[in-house]
Amino acid sequence: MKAAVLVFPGSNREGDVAQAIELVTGRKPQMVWHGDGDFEKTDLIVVPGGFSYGDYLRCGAMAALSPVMAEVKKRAAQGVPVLAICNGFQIVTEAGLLPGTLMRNAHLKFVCSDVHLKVETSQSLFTNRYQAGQVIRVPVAHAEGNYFADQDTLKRLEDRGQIAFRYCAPDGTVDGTGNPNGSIRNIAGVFNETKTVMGLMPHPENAVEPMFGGSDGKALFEGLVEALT
Amino acid sequence: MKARVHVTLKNGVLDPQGKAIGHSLNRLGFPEVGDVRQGKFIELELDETDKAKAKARLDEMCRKLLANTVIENYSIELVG
Amino acid sequence: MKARVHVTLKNGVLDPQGKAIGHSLNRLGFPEVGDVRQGKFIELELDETDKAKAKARLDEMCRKLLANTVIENYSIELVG
Amino acid sequence: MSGNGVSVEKNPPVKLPNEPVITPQIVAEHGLSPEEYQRVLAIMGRTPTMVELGIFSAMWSEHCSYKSSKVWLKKLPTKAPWVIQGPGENAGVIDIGDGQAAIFKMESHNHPSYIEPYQGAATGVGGILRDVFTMGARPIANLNALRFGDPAHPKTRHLVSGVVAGIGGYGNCMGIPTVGGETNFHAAYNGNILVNAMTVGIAPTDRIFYAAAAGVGNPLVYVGSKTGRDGIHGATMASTEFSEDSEEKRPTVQVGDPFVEKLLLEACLELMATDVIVAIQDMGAAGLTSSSFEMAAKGGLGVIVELDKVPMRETGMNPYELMLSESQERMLIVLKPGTEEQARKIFEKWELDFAVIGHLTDTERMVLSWHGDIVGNIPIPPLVTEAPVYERPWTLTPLPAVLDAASVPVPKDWRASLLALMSCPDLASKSWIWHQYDHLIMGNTAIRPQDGDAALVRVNGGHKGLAMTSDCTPRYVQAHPETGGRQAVAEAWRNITAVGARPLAVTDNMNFGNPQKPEIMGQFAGAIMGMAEACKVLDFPVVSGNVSLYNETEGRPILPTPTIGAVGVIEDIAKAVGSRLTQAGLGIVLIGETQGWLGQSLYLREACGREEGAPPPVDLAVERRNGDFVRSQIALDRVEACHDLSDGGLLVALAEMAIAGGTGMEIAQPAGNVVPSHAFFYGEDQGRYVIASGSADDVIEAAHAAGVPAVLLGYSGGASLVVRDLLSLPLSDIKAAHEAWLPGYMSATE
Ligand SMILES: Nc1ncnc2c1ncn2[C@@H]1O[C@H](COP(=O)(O)OP(=O)(O)O)[C@@H](O)[C@H]1O
Ligand SMILES: [Mg+2]
Repeated sequence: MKAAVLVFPGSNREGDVAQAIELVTGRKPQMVWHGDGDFEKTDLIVVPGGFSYGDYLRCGAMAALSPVMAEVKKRAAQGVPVLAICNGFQIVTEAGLLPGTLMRNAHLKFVCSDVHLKVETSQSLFTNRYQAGQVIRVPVAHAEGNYFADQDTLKRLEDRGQIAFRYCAPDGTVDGTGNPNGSIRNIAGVFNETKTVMGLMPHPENAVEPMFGGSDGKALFEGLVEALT
Repeated sequence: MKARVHVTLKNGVLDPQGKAIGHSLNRLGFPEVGDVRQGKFIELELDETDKAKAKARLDEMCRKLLANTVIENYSIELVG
Repeated sequence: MKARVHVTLKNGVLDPQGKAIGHSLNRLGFPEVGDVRQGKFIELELDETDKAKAKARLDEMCRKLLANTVIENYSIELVG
Repeated sequence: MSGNGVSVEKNPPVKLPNEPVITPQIVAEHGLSPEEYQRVLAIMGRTPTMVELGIFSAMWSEHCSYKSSKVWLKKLPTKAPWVIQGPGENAGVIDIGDGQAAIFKMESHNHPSYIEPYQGAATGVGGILRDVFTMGARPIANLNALRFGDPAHPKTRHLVSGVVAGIGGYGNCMGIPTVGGETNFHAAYNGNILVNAMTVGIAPTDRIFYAAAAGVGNPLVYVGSKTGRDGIHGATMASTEFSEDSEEKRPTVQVGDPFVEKLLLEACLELMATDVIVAIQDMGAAGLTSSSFEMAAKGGLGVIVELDKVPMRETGMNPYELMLSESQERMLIVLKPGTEEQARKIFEKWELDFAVIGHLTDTERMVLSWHGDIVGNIPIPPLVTEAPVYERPWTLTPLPAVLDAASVPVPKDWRASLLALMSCPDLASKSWIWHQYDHLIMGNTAIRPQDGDAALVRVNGGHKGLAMTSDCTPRYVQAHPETGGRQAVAEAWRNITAVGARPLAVTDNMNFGNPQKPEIMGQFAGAIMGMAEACKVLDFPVVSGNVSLYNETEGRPILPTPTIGAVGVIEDIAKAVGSRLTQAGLGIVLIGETQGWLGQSLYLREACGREEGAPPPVDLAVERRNGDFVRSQIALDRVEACHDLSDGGLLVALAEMAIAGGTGMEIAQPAGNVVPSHAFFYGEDQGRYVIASGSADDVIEAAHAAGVPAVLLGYSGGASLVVRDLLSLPLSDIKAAHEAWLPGYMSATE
């Protein structure tokens, strides 16, 4: 699997995701600078976490207008898979690749913590190594992860199976207790209609080694490798 | 020329900051405070003398960057 | 009664957000944009009919919570 | 401008329009005593200009000159075979093997954080990060040591919330994990909180960058953010007569821009990978003044600074303001000649300002020019050699009488006493704080906050780990500074040891009151003596540090707080242990001797409302012997969990281990042990650890062979903490009490 990881001024988890990809594929991904609208063809595009442009104005707003994102939109339309994590999720919603938006956490504070996620479907490139209903533990680290969409959008997302992950309690119960940010309907990650673009707030790339935060995130990358090679 | 832009959340869009502010004010001894909404206020210096042109350009800036029109409204004011 | 509060950075205080916005606008094809400053705009519903009283209370709210008077100025407007 | 400044040297500076006449009042407002001003006149041979006066004032301030502390700091041991760079550079550097160096330092931002907690703390983090990456290191972790006033004080909540948000806001955006720290509350900090921030970075040993300038004619380059009127201190009044725009006549708080600092970090590291840098220095306190001055002084050279070339954020700025501004996110670099364009390209790629603002000369003078006029001209060596150094009078704090355990009441209700301790502000969980810090970014955090005595971070690309901690017990230092100084170092050493790592070196942050009072100077002297002795015996040199004096309000000083930051190394990170008790059936072994020391203990303060007695003595030989033993047992894989005993004593440590790992235990005071039970369980004797082991017998046998006291207390298991004859408490109750205090406090009003 050939992967490209985008780098914006202020990105800071690009190294973490590159490390995770290398761990799983044995191969370093290509790092693509935000001004590069013409990067090499790859099997997967990753929009990483961080504080692109300092998260000033609105998280992801300035990065969404970069030359590289114009190219990502084109390729996503052609079906190239896009994995957008945390700030990446914010960037792709700003760019219109995914519906909804990520508001300030309800408690207004940054939160870095392990959370539990319920896998909503195994029917996607990103989640094929998980079982629907499975509970995994991965960390979050963000101040704006409070997913919001209007009722029509939410209905559409749910009807079409576009919810990827929901926050839950360790036993899998989906209620407010496991929700770290006030996200509507406990949504932690969503797909586009074709399930080739996935955005999520949690960091599977920081859960790929047992000694360093657990390894429940590894299957996401392994599943991608399986689907894309 | 100077411009002032207000960006506010559309009705019906959740405003966690506004809500938290309202809540804090109530607790700090301001029970008279009801709904609170927080928006952005952006002041720009423009190297442009034609008002109509400035307005059109600002409108474009708002749509492109300053506001996310899926969830936000904006208004533009020209000063001096 | 409704109130509108503007909170802005004092002159001379660095405004990282404003700077980044100005920079972005320039890059996006708006070279006419010079200095940009970002502030907050807060709208509050008040259960109070006396204007003078409302103003005094709002002033207190600003000093206590809404503005950080070490680096920010605020202004209060009453509407309706 | 002439090439080497020889001709300009003789020209008297030009007066600027509106330049005020220097009066005794202006001198005083610059913090210079009349004698110090006489020295200025002697060095200059004439009346200085305002900008020159400002430079003397900044360079001779306590902050930059260490005039009260210098004579004492010299007593700290700073050498060891693994020390590459001790105090004197931007940060300390130690060799951690495999061609890698750890670069680290701690620094205070106390006063700014009290004035504006968010920005004060944020810029504190920004400053310490720059100190570390200036030397070529990529920062891999941050820590922060915080002291706040009484929780009941009306300002405390606001300060906690702002400081924590500011530290998180800066570190999170930079993408550096904040992995540890400490947080205490005491009324003595009501008017003077302490915010001490520490950064640890890694660099190849053959690519470390220093501040000493070299090469006459080499260009002096300014990079980073533009200069504004931020933080021009006591100098407010000077700007009053001086500035053109009357609106600007107020002190300004420095605002940090972590986004720009992130770009600056990446740009500097990119530049450092090329071969163009001669010297580099961040602009911290006293900004352009101290950075240009130090670079030239260290290199034995002179410098010409063309101030009108400095990138400016505001209009109407004058030389005085430019030299004294403390705008953040700026660096000064001496480049190899002819490499300016190569360097410029890198900074432009990262969208940062880049300007050649002068060059080095052989005159040993600092010459300032402003639109072609010379506005300042100072000889550099005398400003350093003639800088005031004070041997301030000092009186040592006498050792208080030892408190007899028999005079301290036994708890009426053991459960209530333990819950009270576990939920008191100093011992309550600080998870409300560290959950606001990204402690996981970079994917190398092996021991997170609260999971071990030291944080443990993997060094990229290998199996090696760095253990780091920050420690100080101010109430001990207050009671007896020598003992307290010794204890702070010993506890840091112990915390590194408790995760299995080898302690290597120390950075310190000396926070004290007004040094002009003999008793405060005595606290400083005592603490240094204790620290020096501990560092010597434990082979734990001090490689960097910071001093913050005058932390007092209306004559009320803070508790003397010599914060110790420490770093250690473990070759194989998989061998490290945390303090969480996660398995049943393990033997719980107490290492070290327990006499039952209740003087200055938290039990005495929290349960009995008394702050008295002598603090627990620290026997450094015993400390070393016990620690070396514990480390050896961890290396032998005999230890599943380990926790040092400190605040709150044995029972608190056991409760912490149990709730962190979700496994209870049943223990008892060993038969025949005659220490009164409250002193046994709550005493704060030093040099002790608790370990959980699957081979407790082997551990105890080995301990006895090594002459180390070790005794089996009981076994892990169940969901309660059970102490025979004394208490049985469900872990859920302890955890609830421990976790609830800080969030509850922070969400309450009034
Ligand atoms: N301000 C802080 N920032 C980050 N971590 C903190 C802070 N305060 C406390 N902690 C963490 O909480 C835990 C308990 O702190 P403390 O009681 O001081 O530990 P110890 O007594 O073992 O040195 C430690 O892991 C420490 O790193
Ligand atoms: Mg400890």
